[in-house]
Amino acid sequence: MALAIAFYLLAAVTVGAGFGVISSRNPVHSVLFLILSFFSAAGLFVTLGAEFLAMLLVVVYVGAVAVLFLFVVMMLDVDFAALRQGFARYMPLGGLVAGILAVEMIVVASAVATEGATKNAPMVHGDVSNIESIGRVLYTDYVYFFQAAGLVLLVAMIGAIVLTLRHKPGVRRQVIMDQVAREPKTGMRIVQIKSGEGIDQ
Amino acid sequence: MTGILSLITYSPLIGVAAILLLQALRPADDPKTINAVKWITLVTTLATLALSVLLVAQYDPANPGFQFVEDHAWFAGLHYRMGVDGISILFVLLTAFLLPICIAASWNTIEKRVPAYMVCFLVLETLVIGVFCALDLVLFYLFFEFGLVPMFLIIGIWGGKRRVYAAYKFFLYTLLGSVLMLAAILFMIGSSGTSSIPELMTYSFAPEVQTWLWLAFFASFAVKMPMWPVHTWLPDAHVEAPTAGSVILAGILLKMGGYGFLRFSLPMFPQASDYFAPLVFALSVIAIVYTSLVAFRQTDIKKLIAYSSVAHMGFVTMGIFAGNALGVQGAIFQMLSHGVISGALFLCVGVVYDRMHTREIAFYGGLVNRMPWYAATFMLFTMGNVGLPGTSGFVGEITTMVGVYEISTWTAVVAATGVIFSAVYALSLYRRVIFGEITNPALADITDLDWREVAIFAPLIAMTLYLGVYPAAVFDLTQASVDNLAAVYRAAIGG
Amino acid sequence: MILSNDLALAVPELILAISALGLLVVGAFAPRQTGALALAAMGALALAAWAAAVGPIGRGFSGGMISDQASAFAKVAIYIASAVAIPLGQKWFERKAIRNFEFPILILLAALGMGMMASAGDLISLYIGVELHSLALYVLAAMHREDAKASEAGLKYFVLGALSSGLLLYGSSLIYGFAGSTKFDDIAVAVQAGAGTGVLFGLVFLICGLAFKVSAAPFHMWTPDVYEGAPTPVVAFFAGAPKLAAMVLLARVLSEGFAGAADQWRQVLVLIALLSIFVGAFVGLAQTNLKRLWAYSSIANIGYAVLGLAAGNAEGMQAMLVFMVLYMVDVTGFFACLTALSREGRPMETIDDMAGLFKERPAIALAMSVFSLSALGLPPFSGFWAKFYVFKAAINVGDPMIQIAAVLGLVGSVVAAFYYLRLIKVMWFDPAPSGTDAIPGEAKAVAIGAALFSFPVVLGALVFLDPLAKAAAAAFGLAS
Amino acid sequence: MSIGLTHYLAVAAILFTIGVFGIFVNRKNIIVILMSIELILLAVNINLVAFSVYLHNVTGQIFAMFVLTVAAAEAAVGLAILVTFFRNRGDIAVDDVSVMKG
Repeated sequence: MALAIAFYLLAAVTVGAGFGVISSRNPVHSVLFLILSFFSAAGLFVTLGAEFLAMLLVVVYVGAVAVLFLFVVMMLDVDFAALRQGFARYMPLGGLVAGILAVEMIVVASAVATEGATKNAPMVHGDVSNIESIGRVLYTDYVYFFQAAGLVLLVAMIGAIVLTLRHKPGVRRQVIMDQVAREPKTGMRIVQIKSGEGIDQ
Repeated sequence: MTGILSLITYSPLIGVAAILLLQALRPADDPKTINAVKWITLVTTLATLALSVLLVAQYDPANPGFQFVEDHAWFAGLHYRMGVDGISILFVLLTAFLLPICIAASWNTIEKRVPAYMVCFLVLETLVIGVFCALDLVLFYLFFEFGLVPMFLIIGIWGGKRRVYAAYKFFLYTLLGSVLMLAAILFMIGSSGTSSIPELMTYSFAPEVQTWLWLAFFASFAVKMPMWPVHTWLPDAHVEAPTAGSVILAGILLKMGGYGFLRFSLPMFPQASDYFAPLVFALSVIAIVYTSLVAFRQTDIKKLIAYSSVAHMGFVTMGIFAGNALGVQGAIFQMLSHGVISGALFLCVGVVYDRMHTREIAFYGGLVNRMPWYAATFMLFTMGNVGLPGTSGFVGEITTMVGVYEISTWTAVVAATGVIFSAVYALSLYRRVIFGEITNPALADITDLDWREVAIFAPLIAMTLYLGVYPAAVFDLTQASVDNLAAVYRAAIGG
Repeated sequence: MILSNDLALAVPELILAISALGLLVVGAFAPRQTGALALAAMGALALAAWAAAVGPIGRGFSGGMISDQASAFAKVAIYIASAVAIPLGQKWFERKAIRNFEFPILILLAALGMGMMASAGDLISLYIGVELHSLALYVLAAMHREDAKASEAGLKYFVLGALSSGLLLYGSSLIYGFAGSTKFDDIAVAVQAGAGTGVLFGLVFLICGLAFKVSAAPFHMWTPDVYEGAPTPVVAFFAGAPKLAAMVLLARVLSEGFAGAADQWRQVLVLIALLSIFVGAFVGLAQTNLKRLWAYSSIANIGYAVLGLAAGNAEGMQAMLVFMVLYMVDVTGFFACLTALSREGRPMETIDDMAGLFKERPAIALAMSVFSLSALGLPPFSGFWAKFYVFKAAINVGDPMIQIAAVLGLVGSVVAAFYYLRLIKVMWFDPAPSGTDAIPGEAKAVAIGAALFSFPVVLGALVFLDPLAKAAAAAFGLAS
Repeated sequence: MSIGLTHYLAVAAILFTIGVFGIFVNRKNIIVILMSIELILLAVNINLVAFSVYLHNVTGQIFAMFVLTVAAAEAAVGLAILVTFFRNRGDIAVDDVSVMKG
């Protein structure tokens, strides 16, 4: 019973916050709703017994992705009200279509649940912990994907740098190599100054 | 002698290579280079002609099958197969015969982009000869379809005022017809497991399948012929094309349709051909009568001759689908004769067009006073077009009609009235252009044929008369193959 | 699990991954050596192509990776296309005074992702392969970052691409839920036992996601805008190789995972194919920008490839493979021509810009004509042979639905003929306004090489390509 | 009142629909579109984890981890492209993706 209450509460918050993401006027609010949605989805994962994924969701999404969004929203100086012009116009019909679509999707998903391999299997927790079972296969059976996922992150990193990094001209940077390699011979120049003439530079 | 067909087919490409090399080595716009390009082209086409004559000399008329066969495995089960029989060999010769004439006819009239023009003609020659020699469905389609491109360029670059419209119309009409043929070809390869034309000639498709295949091939060849009502691209193409382009178009490209009917429709889909023969007869008769009437009302000389081509092609389709030896013989003869005569007529138009730059019939009149030799030449070909005994036109029409008469009396009778119509429009054209007094002051100092034009017309005149008085030259070559074709066809439809 | 066996299968991927990482380090320290880096990347791709061609056959990483004739065929083609894209793009960016050493590295990683797609044996490797190459492509599309059009193109590409991966993933999750496994083999077993609506729904989502990637209608909306905005050499790259990879992937999912539901997915594919052919043909008529025109042309051409897939037998798969390779050469060549052309520093992009090109740049004009005629499917150019294979497969499949679709497709190709002819007409018939700029060597080399391949080399090349594609198609394990 | 697999799938389906819907109603606001895509991926993750638990098969959770990883990468690239776009235009409004633009 407690589980049911938890489920309905978390599910309601997840869906409600999801709707908040797409409907709020201020994108900062959208981001906050997104965080809320992810947080309660993490709660749903806990009710399922997937604690590790729940933690990961919070760490990766709330910790990284949502903050990135927040950062960009704050950084870009955009008149967001103007961007929402089409919203009211699309809302009624779009809402109707979306409602029908959602019902259909639920029907389909429940069809998979009933006709697929799961066939009303009861919920049980194994004797190994969730994180251990994941770890066991992740680094053995799925090592290929694991490495490839690393490359995906590398591409994202290269991409973000290529697209946004700008070297401002005229900024003097610290070159540590040059500093370390500096010796008295190269670091000092002894200049004989004739009296009364000064130096050029 | 194996390999001679490939040699003939690709020999024009040697000329192309020489032209490209010359272009790369010498300044392109230099008149000397241009002149050299023309000579290279002429020599190449003459060499091809010599090879074709050699081919005909080596051909064994008693053998109804394919000769000089080449067969090399290619990919995906396709083969590179070439060969000629009595039906195709004369078309090879006709092509090789007309090409040097076309080149000579364009000698001074083409001023811009001469090398590209010559390359187009040489490539076209390769492709047309390839069509007649190919013994593999896909190879045939390659040559058949690619022929569109050089012709598209010839009309589109060197044509008249509305050349772009005409070029588009030509290309798209023909393309639409031939994609349906492609579908049929693919189906035939899939269901019979071979793409060899000789093998497919003995393969029998189920009758209901034949119907669809026949229609698909018909769509392509009827446009190419062209048959009424899909002929409308032809007058536009002729009017806009340069003179040599018209000669090629009327003299050779139209024959690809008739050749296709003979090569594919009759032997491969005999039941369907028999089933659809009344339809073809009806369309042919309409073509003969209707387009003759339309031709009569034209004010443009070239358009008039173009419509007369459609009418003459009506005889060809009629003869082919009569399906007996006489009809087919007549159709082949008619195609050859029309190739020579209509080509010559377009050249006649070209002669006055080059001088006056108009093709309006009303502009001319009384040319006989200034151009007696031209008048005589034009007279001969007009007579040939009408089908006067002694010219090749007569032999073709009479043989066809006798052949058709055996199968369908009414068709032959109505077609015979078409001959009368053709006499009316052709002679009226001749009268309006040649006879009478010169009323148009612009014609006051028009000159007669020069030696180059005489040289162009001489072989055409000779050919028209030779075939007119000695048709056996053709019939002897085609006899065995045509008899065989007709016999197989008759046996297949149970008649 | 014997790791060394698995690693032997992944040698091409390892070569690419290691060289990408190595070059990144080298580039970080010597960012000015773009030429050497590009050469090294091309070398790595060539090496990987060789390794893929001669590599062992089998399944590794507990079924996640399949190395067979099909994947080898696709990988060799993809790696070669990627190698060609490097000099085209590198020089182009240099001419725009953008020197970034990351370009060849991103191409390497994209090629790696496409290779993963070609040998995916699991929904997870499918997804990661798709994402790896897509992310690299999004970045490449927006890489000309001072150009507003390029970044807009990148953004649109990204948004619709991300949406499509979302669809793909949702479908994957349903399939996983149904089959209880993400491996294609296990899915095949579950589907054989009976496929209900749920899993078919998942499959449709998956097909939609991949249809986005290959720009098949009705998921083609991004294509014209992205082609128009993205840097031309990048378009030359992503109009070819990624589509081949996605098509091979689609073929693999359908033939290995869902062979049991062939009747259902064939209907979906026929619909997609016909829509693509007609959208590509009709909407293309209204285009004036060459890049948009070729976007629609590519939509139509993908329709033909999908039609080959819809035939659903080994012959159809072979047709699709031959089609994609021949089309890839065509499209690369065409966009190489476009990168080559500019007037007074302004790129020539509209059809009217091409006026009189034959007179000024006969070689490029001839090459572009060859590509156009080839895309139109006129014999004897490579495009004809591509369509020849597809229609032969579709007509012989014996299913009236597909036969009718094939005939309709042929008619659609006649409609498309209008716009290819218009291009040729403008190049050959119209007078030239003013001179064009000098043509960069690498673009010219690629253009002429591709044109020569389209005709006449293709006549000989098919002799070798045909049996290779046949073996590759046989690897999908469908009846012929 | 026991909570079964279907309940979780229903939540995922609703979230997925909200995500798709969000993309179509916020056509000009790219940031919200990116967030909608994140919602779609979240829906996928709920599906995967729920299936995984009910199947006693850890693959689904692994898949979800990869989805998470890739989603983070995708967000980074998407926002980077958005930033370049903003720098060029000074705005983030994108013209509607045109279907028939000439």
